[in-house]
Amino acid sequence: TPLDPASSLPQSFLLKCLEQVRKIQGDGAALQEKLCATYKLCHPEELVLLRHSLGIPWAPLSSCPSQALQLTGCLSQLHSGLFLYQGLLQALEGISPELGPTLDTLQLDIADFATTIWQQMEDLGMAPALQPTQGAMPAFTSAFQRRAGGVLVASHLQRFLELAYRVLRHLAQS
Amino acid sequence: ECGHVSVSAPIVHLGDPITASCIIKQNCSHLDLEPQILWRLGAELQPGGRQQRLSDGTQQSTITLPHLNHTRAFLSCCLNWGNSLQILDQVELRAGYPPAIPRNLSCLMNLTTSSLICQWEPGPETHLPTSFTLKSFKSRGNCQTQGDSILDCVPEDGQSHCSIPRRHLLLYQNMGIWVQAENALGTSMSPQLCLQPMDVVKLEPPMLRTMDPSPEAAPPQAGCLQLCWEPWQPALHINQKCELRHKPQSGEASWALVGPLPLEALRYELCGLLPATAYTLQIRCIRWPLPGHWSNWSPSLELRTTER
Amino acid sequence: ECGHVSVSAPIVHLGDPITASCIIKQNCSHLDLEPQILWRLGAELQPGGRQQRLSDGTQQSTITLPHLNHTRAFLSCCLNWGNSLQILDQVELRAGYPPAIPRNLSCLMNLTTSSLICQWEPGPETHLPTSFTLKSFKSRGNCQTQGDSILDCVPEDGQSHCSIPRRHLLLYQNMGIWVQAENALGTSMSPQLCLQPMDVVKLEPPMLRTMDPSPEAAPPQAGCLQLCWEPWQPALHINQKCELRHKPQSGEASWALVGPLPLEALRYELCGLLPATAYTLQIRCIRWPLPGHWSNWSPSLELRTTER
Repeated sequence: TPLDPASSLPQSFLLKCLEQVRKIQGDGAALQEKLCATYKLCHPEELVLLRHSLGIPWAPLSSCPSQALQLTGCLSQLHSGLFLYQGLLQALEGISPELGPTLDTLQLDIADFATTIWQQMEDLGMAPALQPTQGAMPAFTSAFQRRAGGVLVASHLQRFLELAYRVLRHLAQS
Repeated sequence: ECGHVSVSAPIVHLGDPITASCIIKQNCSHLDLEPQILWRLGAELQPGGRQQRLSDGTQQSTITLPHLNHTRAFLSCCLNWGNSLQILDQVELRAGYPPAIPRNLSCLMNLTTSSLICQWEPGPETHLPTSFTLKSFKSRGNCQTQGDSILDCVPEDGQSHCSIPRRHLLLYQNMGIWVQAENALGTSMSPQLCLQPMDVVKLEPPMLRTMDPSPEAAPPQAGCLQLCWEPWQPALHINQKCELRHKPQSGEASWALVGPLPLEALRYELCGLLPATAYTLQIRCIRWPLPGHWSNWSPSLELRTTER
Repeated sequence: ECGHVSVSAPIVHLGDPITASCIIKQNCSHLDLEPQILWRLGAELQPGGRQQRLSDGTQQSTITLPHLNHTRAFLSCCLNWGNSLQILDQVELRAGYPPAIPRNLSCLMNLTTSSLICQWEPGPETHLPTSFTLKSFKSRGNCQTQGDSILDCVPEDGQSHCSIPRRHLLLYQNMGIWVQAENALGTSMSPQLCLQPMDVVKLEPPMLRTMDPSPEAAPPQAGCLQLCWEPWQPALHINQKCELRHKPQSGEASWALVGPLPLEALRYELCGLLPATAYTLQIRCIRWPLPGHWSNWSPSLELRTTER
């Protein structure tokens, strides 16, 4: 039975999560701006065909909509999604010297946020026994594919974070 | 080797005694059956050497310096040869103090360099080569249980601060931090801090600005000022509350406080002031509702209220 | 991979033409039998792509940009899909110039850092990553024959000077030195210098001082000045000759030169000057009789001659 979401999550945890989401959204926007300014890769809509061939997955947050929030499932999907994006960003390594530092910051902030979620799940006794393991990642075989992959991963990440932010804000305010 | 000096301990507490002995082998002393061994500390001859002839013909002299008051000195074993003093061997002596407990350890998270910068007071001079190391570990609880340890942070020579780079930090998790000082005479450790880097963020204040006169906006009423402020960019993602302080430029009035105020204001009207008076204004912010430190007060903005 | 771009050469002379071709495999184009391939340079669509269907069903478009005037741009192979432009591949184009011959190579031996510092003018901007390397070799003769080569000296990014440390130098032997500049479009080399480090020592001038009034010394006669100078310490071992210049502080008189003078003067009396006049004095030295460069003139010393 889904736990009553509001009561079981400490307010400080929710406020930290909101702060971390805002930071990662900022990092993601910085990556998108640089990809657009330097490589004129500004619109994910121009890379739909490439996305099919690269096979860049989406991270589901289906347990999180406020009308049917299932806390354990939602936190677990939140953590798995962050874990997926860590892997995708890792696969983009060597994207370009100009973008290296921005990518590093994004990865570190996502890893921090994933740790915050995982520890809260452990504190609530909801955490699975084993940490998730990374599935197969798309193979970016050229500099262009890494940049285009960067645009696609960043846009997926922003949409994922937007959903997460709404859920967390709903929990923080209820 | 003709002569050889050995000491009880080359490094002692300042003022402590030190005992040395010098062996002169027989094959060296063929010059003189009973060579008189002399001791020299720095440039001064030291009386009190007790000399004896060992069974194998070796000459041995032992000396005890009751109080070594030099932080660094060289003790030489010498020999009178003809009418000149001959130095046969020499040992470096050092004296000082064990490191005091480093005090006032404090840390700030610098958002511009994304590093945790800790500083401390090293305590009195030890006169000995003393190494300081900032040690830390990640911790789930309140630092009672030690998680993964973080790479030691070694400050640059003689510095009393060290900077832990972002990649070694978990910004939202507790970490235990302390300073260890070590030299030949001992080791000391500061009390341990337990903090989350994000809770010790060093915020910069917003930038106060006057309002650009614009046709649409109504001019400020008498006794009011119009201003705005822009948040400090690197901390945009951090919820903060701010407070404004103001006082007339002339006279001895103390600061008046206004708050809590939002992190950003595109247009703010401050009223209840004396008309036709020049005011000094400053603003500062603090992370809120999550824990944090107040930023410094911003640079002053000077504004004048209109006539009645 | 759905689409693939290949170019004649990714780096060309600025303004030169560049030809690229894009291949779209059949399995990608299942979306549309005859997909129309479009080219985009930066954000602008480029007309003039010639498209053809190859025997294996692959679509190929070739485009020639007559003049590449961007020093750095991205050429994208795109496809109309539904009503959206789809980017399939992209290649980075760069245009610039081969490196000009580095000019005005000059070297000075710095006695304080004990290193040979060479500088040059890199020439006009090439718009391409261009590496400069200071190359040198030891030589017995006058650098016609190449002896052991000395470690390449690579300047810091964007700098036009490099410093060869003492341990790589034979101070009193000829060495051949030149600068090599290299980028994707070519390599160029400066004319070669042939010098002995000690012959290009950068001397600092002595320090001019007024004489301390002393009972024994006779006061200066009218129209004379008494002064002294101390040599620059790091060059004490170098025989030098010096020269002094002086002129009245006011008026338009030009410098008068006095020399040759010794490297050091504990007491020097300069006569033949106007009485009761304030003079400015400076000194400089040169390695002598061995070759060398003049030092700069020393800071001025201001002195006044006595009344008649």
